[in-house]
Amino acid sequence: MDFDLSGEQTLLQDSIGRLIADHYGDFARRAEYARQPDGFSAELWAKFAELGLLGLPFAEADGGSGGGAVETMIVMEALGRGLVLEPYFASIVLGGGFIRTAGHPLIARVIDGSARLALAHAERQSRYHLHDVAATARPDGSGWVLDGEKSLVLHGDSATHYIVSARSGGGRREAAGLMLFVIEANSAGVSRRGYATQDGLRAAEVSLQGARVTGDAWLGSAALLDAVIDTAIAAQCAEAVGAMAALQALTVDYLKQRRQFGAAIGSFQVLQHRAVDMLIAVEQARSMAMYAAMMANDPDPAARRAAVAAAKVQVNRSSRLVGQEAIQLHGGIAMTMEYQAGHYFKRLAMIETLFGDTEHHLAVVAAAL
Amino acid sequence: MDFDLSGEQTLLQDSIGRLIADHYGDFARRAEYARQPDGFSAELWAKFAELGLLGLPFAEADGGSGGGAVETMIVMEALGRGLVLEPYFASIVLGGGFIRTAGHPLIARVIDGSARLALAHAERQSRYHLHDVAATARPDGSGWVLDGEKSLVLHGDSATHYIVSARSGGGRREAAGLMLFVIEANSAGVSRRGYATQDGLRAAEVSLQGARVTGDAWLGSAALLDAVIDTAIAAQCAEAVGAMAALQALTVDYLKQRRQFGAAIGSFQVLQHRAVDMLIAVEQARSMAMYAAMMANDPDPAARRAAVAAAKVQVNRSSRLVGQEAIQLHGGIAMTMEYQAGHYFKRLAMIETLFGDTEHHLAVVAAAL
Amino acid sequence: MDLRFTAEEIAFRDEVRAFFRSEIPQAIRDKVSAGRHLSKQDIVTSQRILHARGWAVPHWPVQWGGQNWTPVQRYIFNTEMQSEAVPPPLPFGAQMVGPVLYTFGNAAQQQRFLPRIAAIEDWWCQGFSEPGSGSDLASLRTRAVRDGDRYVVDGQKTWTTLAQYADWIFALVRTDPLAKKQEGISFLLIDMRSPGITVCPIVTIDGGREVNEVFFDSVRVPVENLVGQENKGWDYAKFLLGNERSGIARIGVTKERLRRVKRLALETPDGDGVLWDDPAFRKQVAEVEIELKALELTQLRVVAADSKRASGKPDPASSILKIKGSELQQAATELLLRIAGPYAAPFMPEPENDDALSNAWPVGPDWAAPIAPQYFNTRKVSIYGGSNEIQRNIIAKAILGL
Amino acid sequence: MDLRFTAEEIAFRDEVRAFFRSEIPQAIRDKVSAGRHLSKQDIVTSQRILHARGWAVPHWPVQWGGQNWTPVQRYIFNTEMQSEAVPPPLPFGAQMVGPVLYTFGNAAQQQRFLPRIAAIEDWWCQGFSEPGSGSDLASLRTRAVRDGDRYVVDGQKTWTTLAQYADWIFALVRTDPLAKKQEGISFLLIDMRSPGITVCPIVTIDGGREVNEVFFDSVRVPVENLVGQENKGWDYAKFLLGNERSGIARIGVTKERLRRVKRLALETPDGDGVLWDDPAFRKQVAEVEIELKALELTQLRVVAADSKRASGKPDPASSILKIKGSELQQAATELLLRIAGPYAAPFMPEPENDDALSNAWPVGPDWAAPIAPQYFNTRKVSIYGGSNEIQRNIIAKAILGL
Repeated sequence: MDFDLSGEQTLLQDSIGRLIADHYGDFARRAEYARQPDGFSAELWAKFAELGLLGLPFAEADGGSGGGAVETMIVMEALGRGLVLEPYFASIVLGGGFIRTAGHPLIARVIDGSARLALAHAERQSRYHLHDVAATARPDGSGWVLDGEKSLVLHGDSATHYIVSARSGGGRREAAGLMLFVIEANSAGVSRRGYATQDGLRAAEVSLQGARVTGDAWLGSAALLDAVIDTAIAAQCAEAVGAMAALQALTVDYLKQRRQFGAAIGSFQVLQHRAVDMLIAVEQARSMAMYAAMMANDPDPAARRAAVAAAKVQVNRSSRLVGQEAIQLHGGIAMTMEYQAGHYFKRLAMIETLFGDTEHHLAVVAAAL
Repeated sequence: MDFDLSGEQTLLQDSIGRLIADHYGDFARRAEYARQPDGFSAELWAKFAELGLLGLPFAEADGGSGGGAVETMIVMEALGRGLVLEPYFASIVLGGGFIRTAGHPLIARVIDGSARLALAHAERQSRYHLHDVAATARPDGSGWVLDGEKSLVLHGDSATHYIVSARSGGGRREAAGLMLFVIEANSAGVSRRGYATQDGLRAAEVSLQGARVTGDAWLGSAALLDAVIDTAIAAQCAEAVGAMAALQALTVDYLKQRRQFGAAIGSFQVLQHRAVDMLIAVEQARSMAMYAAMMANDPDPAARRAAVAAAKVQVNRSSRLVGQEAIQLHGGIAMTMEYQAGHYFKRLAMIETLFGDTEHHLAVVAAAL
Repeated sequence: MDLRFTAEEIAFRDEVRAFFRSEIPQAIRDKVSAGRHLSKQDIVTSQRILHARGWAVPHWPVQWGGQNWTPVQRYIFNTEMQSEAVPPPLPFGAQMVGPVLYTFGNAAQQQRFLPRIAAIEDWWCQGFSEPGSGSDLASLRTRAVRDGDRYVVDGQKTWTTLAQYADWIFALVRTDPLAKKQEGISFLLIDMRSPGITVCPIVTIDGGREVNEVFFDSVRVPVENLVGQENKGWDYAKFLLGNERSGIARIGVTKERLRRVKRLALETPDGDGVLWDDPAFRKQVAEVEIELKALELTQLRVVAADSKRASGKPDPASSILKIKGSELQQAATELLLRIAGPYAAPFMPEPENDDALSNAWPVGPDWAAPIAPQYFNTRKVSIYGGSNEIQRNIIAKAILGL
Repeated sequence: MDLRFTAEEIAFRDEVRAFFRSEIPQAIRDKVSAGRHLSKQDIVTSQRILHARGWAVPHWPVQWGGQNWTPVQRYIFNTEMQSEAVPPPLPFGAQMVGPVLYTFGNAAQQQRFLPRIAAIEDWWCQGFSEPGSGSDLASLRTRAVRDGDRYVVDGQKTWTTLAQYADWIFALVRTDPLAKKQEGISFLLIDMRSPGITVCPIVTIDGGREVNEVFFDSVRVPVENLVGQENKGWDYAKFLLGNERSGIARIGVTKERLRRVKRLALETPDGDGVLWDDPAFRKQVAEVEIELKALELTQLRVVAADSKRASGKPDPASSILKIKGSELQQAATELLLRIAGPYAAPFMPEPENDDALSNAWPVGPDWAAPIAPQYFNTRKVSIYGGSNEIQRNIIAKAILGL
């Protein structure tokens, strides 16, 4: 057992930390990035590529740096601290997870930043049932024809390629018959409608109508989907920890500065104890984010799933407590768009709903006891 | 809408309040009463009779005073404040509920205190399923033969008569076929084993082996049981409110008296806010105990049940919060047998488990939404 | 003791409810229910309908348009109004400055302002909070210096709700800088069209523009607009803040939200059925329903006790109503958030006019877009009007004697 | 970073676990698991078995019988001990006075006491708390007056665990009544057979007799029994209280209880099946399991950080372990209480000797009787050893800088 980062991991942490501090240290710049055409800073995305961050999870043979779940955790936590808009999670963690295992020729373009992936999987009826897919994949010669309506595609409005789930057989919520394909966003039969999300990021509704792919567009089946989603949840746990740790620190700073009734409000014992409970929530979430990272590649899918679900429950609960208490302890100022606290609160609230809410994952853990 | 007590109700409240203050005001006497043969004060029981309290729920025509759920609430709250050991609840509220509707000849002896009733209903397997009865009632001429093992009979070790549930037909958890009888405790075929309970009260295991009753021992069926249990839950909600209000007041007093770090601990804001949360819990429970009293005789059994279940959920939750926080705010002294706080805590914990725990009643409310 | 409504009270409730349902435009009530922002015109329309029926200011003295209702009737009226998603009469007039004027104002002020408040011919806003004074209101620094028959006001107010529409602001200003905190404060009525007033919006995290900063730069206010005595404004402010607590728990608002929770959960697909089928979900709803029922009765107990109290002194038990009431409003929005699930995420800015709304394309169910903003926005209810921490301080002192 | 145990650590865990299972009598472990009280002999038997293996005081210096384990090994050892329901070596000796003696005691004291502590040839108890001093320990008033080569001790200690068996007590006494609170306190070792000592039981709400009052009436203590310097006792007490926090969260205890929860819920009838079938019940268990897993990792992070810290200064993060650890111990007893349900109620006093136990007739399931007393008793864990309120004060100050 070893909680220390390796030398390389420490370098990674420093480098991503500096990058985020440089670009997001002045919080007002976030709104500027959000107003750019793709909803994030093209310049910063290029920096990500330049520093090799976009190659993190890919094998060295493919031009990546062969990072694992711990490296992803380090990067995601830093992105969470900065409330970063760039599609690292969508393209590298989520999208990358599908082509990484396939050793796909697209990898080089993902690493240099010119290709950006997005997972077009959720559908209107699916809620948190991961295998609830109605979109169809019909064989067509050596390729496939895809039809269906995909919803809530993270960063789907600027992606160059979609990872699409579709069904070649099996019942609506069955694993059997589920297939994953990669398709260019500008293919015939693919259309999208982009929009902003509550946390200032971007998403899209994606429609597939007779969209054709060749046979080598097939990436895998339900087991691949399950594995990538679990690593994605682990990564988002780390992002949430970064965001809530920053929010907790911001709140403690505010308690020290803000004066009422002739004293810093941080001198009031009630607020002290509630700040302590925020800290405890952050530390418990951090422990579980580490646990999720450790278990994200566990060879036993059931153990992996139970561990990731447990982490998600803890992280969600901590997110809600830290988010709500940060607002309450700040008072009115945290309700304003101008101040950073509310944006952390909103981002944490949105992460809570991604890939299953607290009750969903609690049921997973309970069933596995 | 009128929250005021009538003149008679105020008199009742004063009279029971004085009686309890006289006999339980010195807390050490409670332990003396518990050591008496029946586990309570025979002398005080006689006083109850003398003051007419044992006739409260019975019709004036039967020698009672025709009190309703509000009068029962008034008495039970006072008993809760005093942590009273006498079997008012077992004999008058619970037992009395079965013979009251029947206009039974036993009423006169219950009112004068010479007969004491106990409900022998629960069985080892039944947990909180009210109709889960395995004991049998076999027709025998114009009477019945009863067989079965009854458990956790409140005040069953000193009762003169049992109200017994048994099944003449129907499946194990069905309402159909359930029958209620009254039987003398010293009848042939009836035996008992008494014991103390965690809160200092008494109970018994009661065994029925070929015990015979005549036809007029039959009191009613499942609907009667349901109705009496709902009024009993409402009454226990009031008892719990009395206990938790007393415990909350005791805690506030302690906060004012106990000094640490050169100040009354009640000057620490964290303890103040937690005392406030205790108060809020008591007031919310009090409101729901009143609601339960109001609905306990509602003509619609489904509405009655949902209302009583809702009250039980609130009262249980408040009981747990007030009980645990009272211990914590007191510190070590509340962990001692000598000090009163721990006894309130234990009684509240035991009331929580009677006639269904919080989860059980929450499920009832949820199903009725 | 009989906790049931009397036949007369039930008849009153039915009358009020029927009026709300038939007379207040459905489109306005739907916006309230959906958590969308109301336009100025929506609020004016609704209040004028109430005013025509004599119900805009029922709690006022009869001579100024009040109804002489019992506390229980007032409770029923307010709760039904909330429960039927009717926008309440603009509180800054009807609940706040109105009672101050008929209690402490002079006859000229009363005649000039009260009828216009009831009919919402003037739009009022509140000038209490300042950037440096949150929970510590008495530390305010906006000052008014007497200059002949005028006060000259300089300073800044914040969190001023709907100031962008306002004709008038009632403001606490410091008229004696040397007096102790609470003792040098006066209560002024200021025309928002006065030169030197600037209103700047504060955009809140839900994207709404409800609140504002109001700047005063040498604003000249006639001395006739001083309410009561100079330097006694703190008394009037305390009266205002403690006044009319019967709606503070907003029971009706939470009732309405919970009805919506059930309705939406019944139409939200989840597996083979709908979310409402899930016992765990229903238990979460039941928990809020139970606490709400308890709070409703607690509120009625306070209402009943209020009718026997000397007036003017708020019951400290109303702090209990504020704490639990705000927690339950928030809990209901969390249930709505849970129902929306993944469809809480899309951000759909509200169009400026109602016609544009019907042309907007939703992502997911058409009711989902305002859910997250409502959750965000409702965090304020445990902060404003005396934060829940302040309320607990009040209870500890005034009820527990700690 | 690799959060998994290494192969060596796993081998160590297996070795320890196998030893506990095969060597510590099952009857003793069953009593711990069931929440029944241990006899003096049970504790002595168990510690002597550990001592024979060299594991009674593994955290001590090697010269006094320690094992030079890594922090992770110590964590594994403690957690397995708790998880296998092995009674820990008597903490007043092994965890408390032992480390004070090998750190601050003189050679004579070390040679005289340390071997007997490890072998539990002396039974030690702790004399810190007094009736007037709860969280405010330094306000203690028991005084020791120097009289030749003796101290004369007068006063009263309370909450003294298992003093009824004790040969020795280590006590904080005030030797300089004029000094400031913390500065006039000394650390004395007192023979419990000294004339003038009286031990009175305090019966706790679970009916147990675990704690006592200890009265000192002109008790004469040789000056050689002073540890370290006169009036420096507060430093040693702080060292003692902050020492060896790796077991403070009692992860293993809660693990063992949760295994029991599952086992008992699987055999508790509920409707047509058993309680374990109820998804709502399992979710409640899952909630505790998840928090426990989080706390275990938090604890390991503190352990890992500890191994790099300057020794002697406890990590304020250990206050987090105390808070969450005590909450989870309590949560597990609440789950057990829920399983017992109606059968939590019967009170079955524990017989004095083990033979009588087997003759007792249970009411309901035979495991049910100790459940409620354990729930009652476990309320103490958030009070003793520095209440959770004190722990939050520590974190606020030492970690958050508030």
